[in-house]
Amino acid sequence: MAQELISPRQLTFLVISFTIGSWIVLPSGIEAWQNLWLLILFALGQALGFVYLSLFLFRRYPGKTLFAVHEFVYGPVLGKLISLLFLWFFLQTGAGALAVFVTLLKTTVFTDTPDLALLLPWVIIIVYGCRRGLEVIARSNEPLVLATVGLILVSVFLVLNAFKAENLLPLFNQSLATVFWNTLGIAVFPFGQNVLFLMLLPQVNRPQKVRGAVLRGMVVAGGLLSLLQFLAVGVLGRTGELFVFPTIEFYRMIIIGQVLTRLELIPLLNFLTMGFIKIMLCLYTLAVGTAQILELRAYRPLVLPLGILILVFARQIYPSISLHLHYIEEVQPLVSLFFCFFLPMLTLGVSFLRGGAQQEMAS
Amino acid sequence: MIVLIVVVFIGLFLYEAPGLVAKEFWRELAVFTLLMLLGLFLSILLASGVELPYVESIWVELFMGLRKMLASGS
Amino acid sequence: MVKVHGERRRGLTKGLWWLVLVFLVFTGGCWDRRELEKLAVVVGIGINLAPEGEGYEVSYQIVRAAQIQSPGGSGSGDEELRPFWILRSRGPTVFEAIRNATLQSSRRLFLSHNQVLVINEAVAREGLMPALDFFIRDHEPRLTQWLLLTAEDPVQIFDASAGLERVSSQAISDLLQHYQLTSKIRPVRLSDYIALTMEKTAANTLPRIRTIEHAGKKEYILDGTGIIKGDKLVGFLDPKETRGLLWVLGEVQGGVLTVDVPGEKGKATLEIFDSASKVTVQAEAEQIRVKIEVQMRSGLGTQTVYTDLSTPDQFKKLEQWQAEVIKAEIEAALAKARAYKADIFGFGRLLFGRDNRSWQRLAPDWERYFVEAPVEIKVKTAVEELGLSTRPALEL
Amino acid sequence: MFTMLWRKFRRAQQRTTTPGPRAGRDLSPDLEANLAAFKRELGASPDLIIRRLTLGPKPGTTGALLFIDGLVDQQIVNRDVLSPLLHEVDWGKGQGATDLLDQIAQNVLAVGEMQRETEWRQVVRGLLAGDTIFLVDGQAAALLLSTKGWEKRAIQEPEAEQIIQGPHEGFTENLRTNTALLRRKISTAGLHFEEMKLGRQTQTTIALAYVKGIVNEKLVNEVRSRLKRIKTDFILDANYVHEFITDAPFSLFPTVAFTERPDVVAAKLLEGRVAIFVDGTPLVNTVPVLLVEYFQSPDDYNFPYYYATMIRWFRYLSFFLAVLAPGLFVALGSYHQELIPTPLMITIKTATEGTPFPLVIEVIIMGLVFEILREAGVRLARPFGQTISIVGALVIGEAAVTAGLVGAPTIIVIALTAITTFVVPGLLGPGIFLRLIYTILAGVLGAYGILTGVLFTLLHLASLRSFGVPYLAPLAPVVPADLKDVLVRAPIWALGTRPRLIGWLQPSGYAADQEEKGGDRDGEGTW
Repeated sequence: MAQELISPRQLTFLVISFTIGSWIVLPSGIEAWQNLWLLILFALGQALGFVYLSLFLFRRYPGKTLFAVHEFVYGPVLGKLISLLFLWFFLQTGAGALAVFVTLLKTTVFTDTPDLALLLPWVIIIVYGCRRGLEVIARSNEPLVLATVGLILVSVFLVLNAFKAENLLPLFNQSLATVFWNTLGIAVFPFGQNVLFLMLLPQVNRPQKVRGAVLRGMVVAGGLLSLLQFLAVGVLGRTGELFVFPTIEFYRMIIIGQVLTRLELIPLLNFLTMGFIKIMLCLYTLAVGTAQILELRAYRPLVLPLGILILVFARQIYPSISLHLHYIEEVQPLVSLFFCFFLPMLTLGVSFLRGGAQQEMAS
Repeated sequence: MIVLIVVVFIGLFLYEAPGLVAKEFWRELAVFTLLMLLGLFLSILLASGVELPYVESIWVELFMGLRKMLASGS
Repeated sequence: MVKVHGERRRGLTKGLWWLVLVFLVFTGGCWDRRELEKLAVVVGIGINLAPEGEGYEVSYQIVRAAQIQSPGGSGSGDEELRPFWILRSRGPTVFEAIRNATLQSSRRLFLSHNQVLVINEAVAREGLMPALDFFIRDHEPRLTQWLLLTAEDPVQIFDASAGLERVSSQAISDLLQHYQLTSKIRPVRLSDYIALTMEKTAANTLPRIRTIEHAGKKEYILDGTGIIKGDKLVGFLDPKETRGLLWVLGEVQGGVLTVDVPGEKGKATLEIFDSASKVTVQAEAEQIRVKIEVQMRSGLGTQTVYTDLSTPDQFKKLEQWQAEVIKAEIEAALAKARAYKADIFGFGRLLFGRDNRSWQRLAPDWERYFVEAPVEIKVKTAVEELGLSTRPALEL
Repeated sequence: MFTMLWRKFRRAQQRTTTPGPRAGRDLSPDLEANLAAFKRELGASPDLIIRRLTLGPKPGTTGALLFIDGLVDQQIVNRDVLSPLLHEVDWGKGQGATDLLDQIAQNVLAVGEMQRETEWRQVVRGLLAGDTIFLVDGQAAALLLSTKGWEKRAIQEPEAEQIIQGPHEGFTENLRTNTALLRRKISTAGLHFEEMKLGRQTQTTIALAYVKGIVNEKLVNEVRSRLKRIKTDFILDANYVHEFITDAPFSLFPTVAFTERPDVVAAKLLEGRVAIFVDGTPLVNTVPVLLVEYFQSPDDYNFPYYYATMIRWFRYLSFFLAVLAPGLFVALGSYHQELIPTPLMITIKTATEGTPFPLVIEVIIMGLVFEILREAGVRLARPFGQTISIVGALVIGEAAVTAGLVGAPTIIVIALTAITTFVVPGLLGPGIFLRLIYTILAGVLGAYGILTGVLFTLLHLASLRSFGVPYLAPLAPVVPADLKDVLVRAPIWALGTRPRLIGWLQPSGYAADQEEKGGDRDGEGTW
């Protein structure tokens, strides 16, 4: 497999779009809607801790992917089994994101179009992109991230006349349990998923800058999400709780001089690109990971069939949007917690316990 | 519909496989074929209207059951 | 060299494959396409109760694009030449009624450009949300459309002369947006209505519209405000009381105010430049205490007395008089609100934001606290300008 | 297939019809045999002039001058070759010379550049390239006298790349003129040319130009090796070379740029690029090329920076409109009508009321009509061309609207597209093609279709490299330092550094002896 290298800056950008990814249209933690923008910041702090710890794995085994580390730490058989679990997680994440976007399109714009017609073109370009490799993903990601950041910053000005600071109050009226649960949910769902990058870090050309790059990306992504949420609350007030896609919804409230109205299609398309990168990263990692577990020389041939699997999964992952929302609220934090925090920490712990010999092997 | 799916899959297979054969990537070919067959199988099931279980509802039921158990236990 | 050629040829076939694949996907298409010329663009929707049986009667004002640039406007006789078409349909729910309209309309109704929702008061008395839910849930209607109440059949409103405009819904929408020229009406968007409805303690207001007969032609006029408490219409404010409400909300950004000049048979009209309000709600053990501070700037617009009102002394007096008028308006509105036990001023919302704990405690019995609350009103006004003349031409 | 057969056939023919002094062999000592061989080889071409002479101290020694009429400067031949040979020979001089040919070469001929050749092929090649061949009986060698001189076009302003301010000279079809034009711009010894002949039949001279010390040697090697791999019969234009050496032969986007302007080539060479001159065409290829280069015009650097920046943004906007306007129009008009402000929407609806076709079809048909008109206008003689465009546009457009076949907004959009397309002439081809694709996609899936298409294009562009440099640089990967000439056109004094992925060997444009800062390259531009 030819090593494709990306720069730390590109890694940061990838982290940004991966984190923003699908959360931006289907936020978790609606329960705490009014304070969500604050919870995002708390969750960001929490997640920075998680990821910081997880990155110790990369420090300990530089140049090794997560799966290679698993085999080191747990031995080949158990290691591969755990890696397989992660593959499932990546598949689920990718398919989930795809499902989110198809649902979004289906409920907001293309109500009569069959799922497949929306899924198929998307999957085709995702497969095409993945076959071109990580470098291409990273490069095409850069303008997309800049566009999204630009859009979010521009929205600050667009919503100025619809923004009511009164809507932000009260700051804390939720019970501690709600706050805690939703903070955790956000910490593991958009932020914790960055555990995926443990598979890609060896492909960064300056390993010593990796940690800073990942953390910086998370901070920027967290800041953007928080800002967007802040605006959404200020514009929608408590109405936001009503909507399935509040961050898109608040763009519908923009009215500037009778001309700029009904703008939601623009953020919708823009946020789609973030999800696009996210799904592409999932598929890429899935292919590379499978190739690694099965000790193949090339991941490219796997992209196509795995893309088809993602497509099938995306159709078969949620029976209905209501169950989807339910899942996000109740189950997803636990699943993500298992994969994004528990397993990496376990690996780190075991590797410390098994100690010296491993390190020698690694070095 | 099923015929169309099979044709598309065969097309995709023919698109990818010759390259692998030329490079003598046998292992890759095997995995590729396997995954393609899996995809084909699932697609045909979907197309023929067989009710497949929804992935996340399994999790939801599992976890909700767990939560309920915990709630009733405590 | 041969190898390069081989690779290129493979590249070509691969490229072709991609192209074929992409086009295969896209040739199936066009599910959601609706041609612009095949749409029935609805600009106004009226909701009324069905005359007999259950459900709603929904009426629509649909733009007739071919006629929009030719003569023959609103209210003029020939039905075919009018730039709009009025349609009614019935159904057990609003959604079904709207779908049923396609039994009569050759084109699909397109709701995204709807400007106004005119709701009959009978519907409002039974509760608005059942009728409005569709407009929130469906992806087509905008949340920014205006809500209006009317005692009449909404069709009467659509039917009325649009004055300078071609289509009355468009005209009403413009009318509402210029509310600050009088500040005697409070325009409410669908999103505003939802937001206030979600506040448990708050009550909504909706502007009213009615038709008047003028020289044999029907025209419409915005007139007063309906008070919606708990999603149901309970009473009305007249224009003056409406402005009393707007003073408290700080939404008076214009309009005029006429004061009596004591001791003389005459009045002075002042033009309002802007106003600001500050409301503080303090929760105590068993009651709330409300303090309303209104600041307002105005200029002398006209006078009907022969005394020079533009001297500094008179200005001072004017300020005092207009402060009294404002206070009276607020008190009138407050009295009405108390009578209906409807917190249209959003005192509860303020407490909710500033002192959430007390709100939690008081909310269940908010009506009582609201009615009993002592309200302190402070008005500070300034008369700043006198127009282009320094004094009346004739002084007596 | 047919061409392949034809080529084989021709090759076979060549093999049988090339007799001695046998191809690939040396000249014969016998003058008559040589002359006969020339006649055989070139056929009875009337433009082959053979002038026999009697020479020398020993009367009776015959010689011959051969040249192709039209390829040589008759004046040089007459004055500096023929007349010394016939009149002013002092046969006593030059005793040191080994033979008669040498003697003549050293003492008689007043020609600057000459060469002694014995190999038949080389002699013929020289003859066909405009040299005069001097043969002497009894010697199996020839003198190739450089007497090249033919009718050439004067240096003019390039028609396809007009500018308002700045130099107005353009390259011509003559390679020497072109290299000289470049030398006049870059007066450093570092400007190197490498020449090679390509094309079996045409023997076209290709010159590689670069500035040593600025250019990356690896780039030069890569270009050289790609040029050497070209196997073809003929090269008539720069595009022949382009299509052979391009990185992505099937891509819509060109990865080799060409220009007719010496100032542009000079600027690009000084940024570390390589230029490829092709004899016989005023177009010069430069590699590597970035997408953003197509949005730069020489005028950008001749106008004040703020104006240039503004104009450049207009260019971006124009390209955006040229590619996306019809697609967006279709998407808005038949999918997302809620996005159009209500009054505008009603106006558009009024204008399109009653048109029989879906918007997509309307737009595609009118687009095609426009393209055909444009093509007709380009091909015809200029006065006709203008008439065609005006009549076509006016009559067809007006009539279509009046007849209610097409809505007026469609005509407006197509007209807008037509104008904006020409703002970025370098991307005309991809622009038109993508526009069509996006329009179809918009017709099928609205804005989502366009988004899919745009993302596909983006991925494709991101995967392109031009001679190792990412095509989208400095936008992807972002090279902040280089954005000074992309997002804005910074004042000239602030444009000091070369593009990092190309001219990184010597990043500073001013201090050539400055310390090299090569290593820090973000892992991109790996060769």
